[in-house]
Amino acid sequence: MDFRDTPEEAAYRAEVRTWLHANAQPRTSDEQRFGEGLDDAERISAARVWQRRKAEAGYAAITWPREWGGSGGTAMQQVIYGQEEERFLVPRMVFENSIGQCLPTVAMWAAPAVRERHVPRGIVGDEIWCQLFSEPAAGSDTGGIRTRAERHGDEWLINGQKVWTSGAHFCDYGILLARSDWDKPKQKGLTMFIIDMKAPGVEIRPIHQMSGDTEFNEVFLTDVRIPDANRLGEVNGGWKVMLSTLMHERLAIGGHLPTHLHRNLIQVARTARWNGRPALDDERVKERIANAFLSQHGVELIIARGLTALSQGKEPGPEMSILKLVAGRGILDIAGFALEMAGPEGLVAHQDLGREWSFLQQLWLSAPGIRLAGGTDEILRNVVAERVLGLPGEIRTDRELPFRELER
Amino acid sequence: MDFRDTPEEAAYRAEVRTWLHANAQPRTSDEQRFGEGLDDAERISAARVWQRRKAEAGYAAITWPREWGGSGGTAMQQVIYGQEEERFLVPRMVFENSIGQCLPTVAMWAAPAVRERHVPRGIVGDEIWCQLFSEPAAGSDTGGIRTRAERHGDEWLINGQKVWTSGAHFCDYGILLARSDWDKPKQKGLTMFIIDMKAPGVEIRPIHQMSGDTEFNEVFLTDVRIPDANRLGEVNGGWKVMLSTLMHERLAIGGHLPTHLHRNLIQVARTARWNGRPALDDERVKERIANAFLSQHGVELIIARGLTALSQGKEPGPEMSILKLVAGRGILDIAGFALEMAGPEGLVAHQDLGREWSFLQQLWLSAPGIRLAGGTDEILRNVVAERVLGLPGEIRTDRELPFRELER
Amino acid sequence: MNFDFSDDQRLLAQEVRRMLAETSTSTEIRRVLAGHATHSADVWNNLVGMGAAAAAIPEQFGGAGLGYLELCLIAEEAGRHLAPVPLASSFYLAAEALMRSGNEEQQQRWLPRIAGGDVIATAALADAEAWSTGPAPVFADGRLSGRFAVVPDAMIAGLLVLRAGDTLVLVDPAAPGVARHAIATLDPTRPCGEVVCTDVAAQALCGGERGAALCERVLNAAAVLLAFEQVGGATRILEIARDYALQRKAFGRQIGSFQALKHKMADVYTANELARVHAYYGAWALSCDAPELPVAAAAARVAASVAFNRAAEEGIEIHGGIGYTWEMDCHLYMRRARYLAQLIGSEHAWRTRLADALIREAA
Amino acid sequence: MNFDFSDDQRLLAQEVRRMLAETSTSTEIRRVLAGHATHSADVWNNLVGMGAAAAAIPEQFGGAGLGYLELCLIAEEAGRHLAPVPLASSFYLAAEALMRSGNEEQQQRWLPRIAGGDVIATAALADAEAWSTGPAPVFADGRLSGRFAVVPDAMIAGLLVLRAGDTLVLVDPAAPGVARHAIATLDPTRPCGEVVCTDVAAQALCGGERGAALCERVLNAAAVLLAFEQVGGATRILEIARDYALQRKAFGRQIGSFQALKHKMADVYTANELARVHAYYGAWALSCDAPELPVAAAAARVAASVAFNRAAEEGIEIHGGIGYTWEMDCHLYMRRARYLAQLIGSEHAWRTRLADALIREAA
Repeated sequence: MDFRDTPEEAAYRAEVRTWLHANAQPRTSDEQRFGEGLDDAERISAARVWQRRKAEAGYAAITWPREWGGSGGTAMQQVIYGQEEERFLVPRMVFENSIGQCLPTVAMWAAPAVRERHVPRGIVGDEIWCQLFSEPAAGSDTGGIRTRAERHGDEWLINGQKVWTSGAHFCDYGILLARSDWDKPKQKGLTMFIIDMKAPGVEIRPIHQMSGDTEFNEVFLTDVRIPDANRLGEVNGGWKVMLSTLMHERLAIGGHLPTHLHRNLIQVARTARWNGRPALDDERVKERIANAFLSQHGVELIIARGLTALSQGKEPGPEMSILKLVAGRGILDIAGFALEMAGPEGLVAHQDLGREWSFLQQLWLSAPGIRLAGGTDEILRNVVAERVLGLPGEIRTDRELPFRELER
Repeated sequence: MDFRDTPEEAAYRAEVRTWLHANAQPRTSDEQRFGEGLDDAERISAARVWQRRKAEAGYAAITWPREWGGSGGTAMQQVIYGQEEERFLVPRMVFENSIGQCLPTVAMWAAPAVRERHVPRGIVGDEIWCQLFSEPAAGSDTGGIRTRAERHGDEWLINGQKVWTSGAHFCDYGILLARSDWDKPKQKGLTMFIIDMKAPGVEIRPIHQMSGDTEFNEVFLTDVRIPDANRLGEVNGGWKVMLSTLMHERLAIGGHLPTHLHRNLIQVARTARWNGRPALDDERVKERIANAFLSQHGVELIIARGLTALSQGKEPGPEMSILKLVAGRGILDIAGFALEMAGPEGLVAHQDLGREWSFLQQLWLSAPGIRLAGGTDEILRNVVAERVLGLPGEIRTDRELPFRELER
Repeated sequence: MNFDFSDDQRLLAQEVRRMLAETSTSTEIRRVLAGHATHSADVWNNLVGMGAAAAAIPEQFGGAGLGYLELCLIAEEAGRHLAPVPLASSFYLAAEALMRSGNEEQQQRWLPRIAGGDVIATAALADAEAWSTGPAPVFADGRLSGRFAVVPDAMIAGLLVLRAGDTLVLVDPAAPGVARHAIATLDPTRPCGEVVCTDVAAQALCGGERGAALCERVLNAAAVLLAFEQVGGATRILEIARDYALQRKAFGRQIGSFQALKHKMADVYTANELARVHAYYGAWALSCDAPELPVAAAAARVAASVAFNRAAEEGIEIHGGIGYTWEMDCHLYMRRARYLAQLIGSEHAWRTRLADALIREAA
Repeated sequence: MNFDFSDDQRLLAQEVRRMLAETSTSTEIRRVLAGHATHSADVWNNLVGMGAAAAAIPEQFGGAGLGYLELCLIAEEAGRHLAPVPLASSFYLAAEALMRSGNEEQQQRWLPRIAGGDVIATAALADAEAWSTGPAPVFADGRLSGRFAVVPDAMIAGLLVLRAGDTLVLVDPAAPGVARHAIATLDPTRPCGEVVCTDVAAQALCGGERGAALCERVLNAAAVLLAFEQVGGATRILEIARDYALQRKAFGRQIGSFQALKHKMADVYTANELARVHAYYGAWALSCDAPELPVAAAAARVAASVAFNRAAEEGIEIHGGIGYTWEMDCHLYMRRARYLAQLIGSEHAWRTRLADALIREAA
């Protein structure tokens, strides 16, 4: 057991760090984010530039095999790069779906020509990808997809609506799951496609979240044409393709949870008095600081277990589902407590009390979303119960019936 | 809205108090209990004496109608009597099942002669009753009862096993639910009987609880004969009879939860230092004291709501199920915290640290049982969800099949 | 023992509910949310016009002269419908302070105008010591100086009741030396302002020893009334979530048939009812000025803050993704829950008050 | 990054598990529970004989010279099987104190006898100031006076390590002035005694400034090792409950198919795994004497105490009524959880240590 870098890891880290110092500015505080003051188009454009620079240096797709244009590196190298990159003021997240899920799916399932067309451009930042799975009636139950894919010769005609499409408004392509056969049971009539997000019939509307953010979109699809060559996997074999995509998602998740929550809490409490004493002397405050650390460092350690599995050539299993359970609830509790400490002043938004406050407030507003995105707490508990603990699945009445007969 | 006694209630309370002072010793502390130092037989005998004295004074069955031999009083009077009696060193609990559930069931469902035979003797303490519903395979799912009742002319032959029979070893009679028809669905083949606990074939073994207590028993029934005259309600109509019994139980529950938990916590913390300061200055300790009060006074107020309903001539509804949810969890948390505060010393049993400690420790040991007895937390949450909030019932596959076909 | 409201009181509440259902609509609330209004004039005029807002103000001062029990039920309805009006500022806080401590002249001058809705008053009474990063306000020789970071409805108030130490003072917001500016908060449907007083002429509501007791009394009353708003809001968001869970399907079933959601809602219900009984007890203590009021008010505030925050959080979780969108009302409940829970000091400050009272009592 | 134990380490743990599964049976544990034995001699002899108990004691002192990682895994197995033996007393605490601070002569005298099982040693190291109702023990001029209320395995110990202030001292339990008597605790499977010293000759393990640091170090090591016992116990009781839920039927279904129980077990699993990763991190910090040890040990202790207490409580709840009977083993886990969680100071004392360390670190 060794948390420190192996000599190889240390060497890689040093190399990464040198490269980052030569190519980017270090962040000066935990809360500082790239792109403050830039508009959307400027941020995307900066992200494309940064992606190309990473690609040229071999950091764009570290773990991908060389035949896909990756660096053939280890998962650990990917993590080391991520840890180091986080200290710099560079665009992040924009290519996360592209590199993390969409392009690996394309690389695995597309015909060679299609793969050659897209994968190299994705890596260098020329094409950005999004994922179109969720629908208004297919959230936790992805099998409920109603977007219709009808085959007309060598083309498919797509009609329907997707939701929660991250970054749809700046993406060039997407992977789309649609229902190709309504007479098959729900999970057996789906097909996966590559969709051109600029194609006629694709209409994108931002979703206004309660946090004020609009990172997600609704995507309305009206008679969108997709050549059959852009199908991924077999007709009606989309469920299997989707599972492979989500497998990649699982590996990626958790990387963007805040790693310094207990420090924020300490920072906020350090300058204040609570009930006539320094706030940091109050045992309730200390209790929450300790709890914040337990959740947050726990999340890091769970990730470390997953990475250890990876580096041993295993796949992290369904037990990684506990990550988001710990993080989501932790964030809600910790951010909520931070606001509460200050009483009425905790209500003030975007205030003079400093970046820590603003950060904690935004966190409080995003916490309900964190508990939902990528699987609700309830879905994750089912995964743990069934796939880790071996308890029986939910009683299902919808699995074998033709989809069109399922009552809405 | 008025928490104080009405003039009538105040008058009743004064009368009760006068009578109690004339007939019993006041308790000198919250933790003092009747019968310390007495053996089982002595306690039961004292309870019979006390029951007779109450009966003579009209306090044995306050709310029962006069035709059953009760005092025809109000639920509020019953509560007032209970509140006052609690301050005195007298036997309690022994007749709880008799008066609270069994005899009302007998009074409602038995033939007149049987009722005349038993009800008056029950009130004056000559007969003590218990309830025989639960079985090893019929806990939360009472419908799973497998004790067999076979009719032979004017008699029934009973074979099977009951568990969790409170006080079976000192009871004279019981009400027994048994399966009289194995070809009917599970809830439709049950019949209720009066059983003589001293009859041949009744074997009673105490259940050793984790708390060290043995208030409950297993009851083994081998060819026990019950005359048909001792049947309660119709053949195969036992489910309905049982529901009427449980209705009475619901009204009785909650009366025996500790009402001074936060004071115990305060008492324990008052003399000690924690981390170099008086324990009562620690905000964590204060937080738990406040939480203890919220649970415990909350429980009292929920009961007050139930009583208000009663006194308005309504029946307290399924919303009273939250009582035990609040109390069970509260007790476990509060008693656990009390033990934790003292670190290693919190482990010492029956110790010099005083009655408060011993009380809190016993409470900690009983808390898991409180969460189970009279419906597990999970069953109670289902009741709230379905009967209060109107959410759908669980998917059932066992309701319509003949009982003998249900897989074990 | 009669731990319930009377039929007449329930009837009044029903009328208010009917009015609020018609006027305090999502559309109306969102006008304030978007900054197009400081409050809903319709709702406000109705609440004042019905005599509901001034239920606890005696008739001699232009109120309805009903009592606190009535006002509690009205507060529950206001909370239920997220009424975007200065009910707490003007009535639970400012009028309360005037009734409890103002002299005859102050009362005659202000209470009728508050009761009639001619003046919106507000107050900032949370103990500055509870959480402080700056100096506490000072009142001496009839002059007040200090910063009040979060004053509800400050921008529309015609009268300010402010706290300096244990003294409550009346300040005319138009007086020289008063600077106000609007601030953004987590609940834009209830606008707040910052008030900075620099050597401002102010009138003490009462001085000396009585001041501390007065502050306590006003805060305790407000705690009970806000608890009713919280119980109303918590009850409503649970109903909304329940209705959604009955209608929404996944995996071929109503999502409300999944035991995880059933039990989640049962737990929310349990917390709500715990808050409700503590609020009722607070109402009783308030209505008869019982010595139990400090304990009852603190218990009501803590239980209700916990319940509404939780009900609102789980309301979103039960809805799933759509519950997290701006268009759905779930977040309005989550914001209001937070606003109500922190306005007069957080549950933690009040838990300390509760414990201190219990420890004193057990001595 | 290699956040896992090695194959060799796992192999050792498997051997220990096999041995414990055969010897540390419910019957054997209940012999101690019933007071028929002070500990299981079989289990103890095996653990010592295999070299497992002395895994972290260097070979020069008669130990196996393996290391802390090995001892951690052995502790997990001991916790899993509720091993009724003085492993913590003799090895996590007493031997640890000797190794970290004894002089050569003390180490040579005691460590081989502890490692070989000839002497069972014990220690009482919890900070007397954490929770105190009486005077703290005093050590001066080679004499110790004071009361040690809860000393694990005190009645069978041939060597006592006791704490007076920040000094650890060695006491011969047979020395004049030492009075011991057995006490009943919530976990009778791990007997404890009270030790009262009246002017007893005692040897300092180390004095002065180093004392405080030493106490910390020994407590931190014990916290990590106990956390492994807790994780082992928590994991096992969850398995037992899961197995029961798969086998028991109600309402025509396995009770483990009800979502309420599924999610309860998922939550227990989550808490257990959180404890596990913190324990692993503690093991790493202990094994390489990392500066992170104080934070890691405190985090492991808090997370593991929370997890085992909760897993044991819910283990009973999942079983229903039968889980509450003396005959079922559920309560043995609940008792052991409590014992382990309080032995060297409760989760609350350790949470304070954790927060203090984090606050210092963030300064």
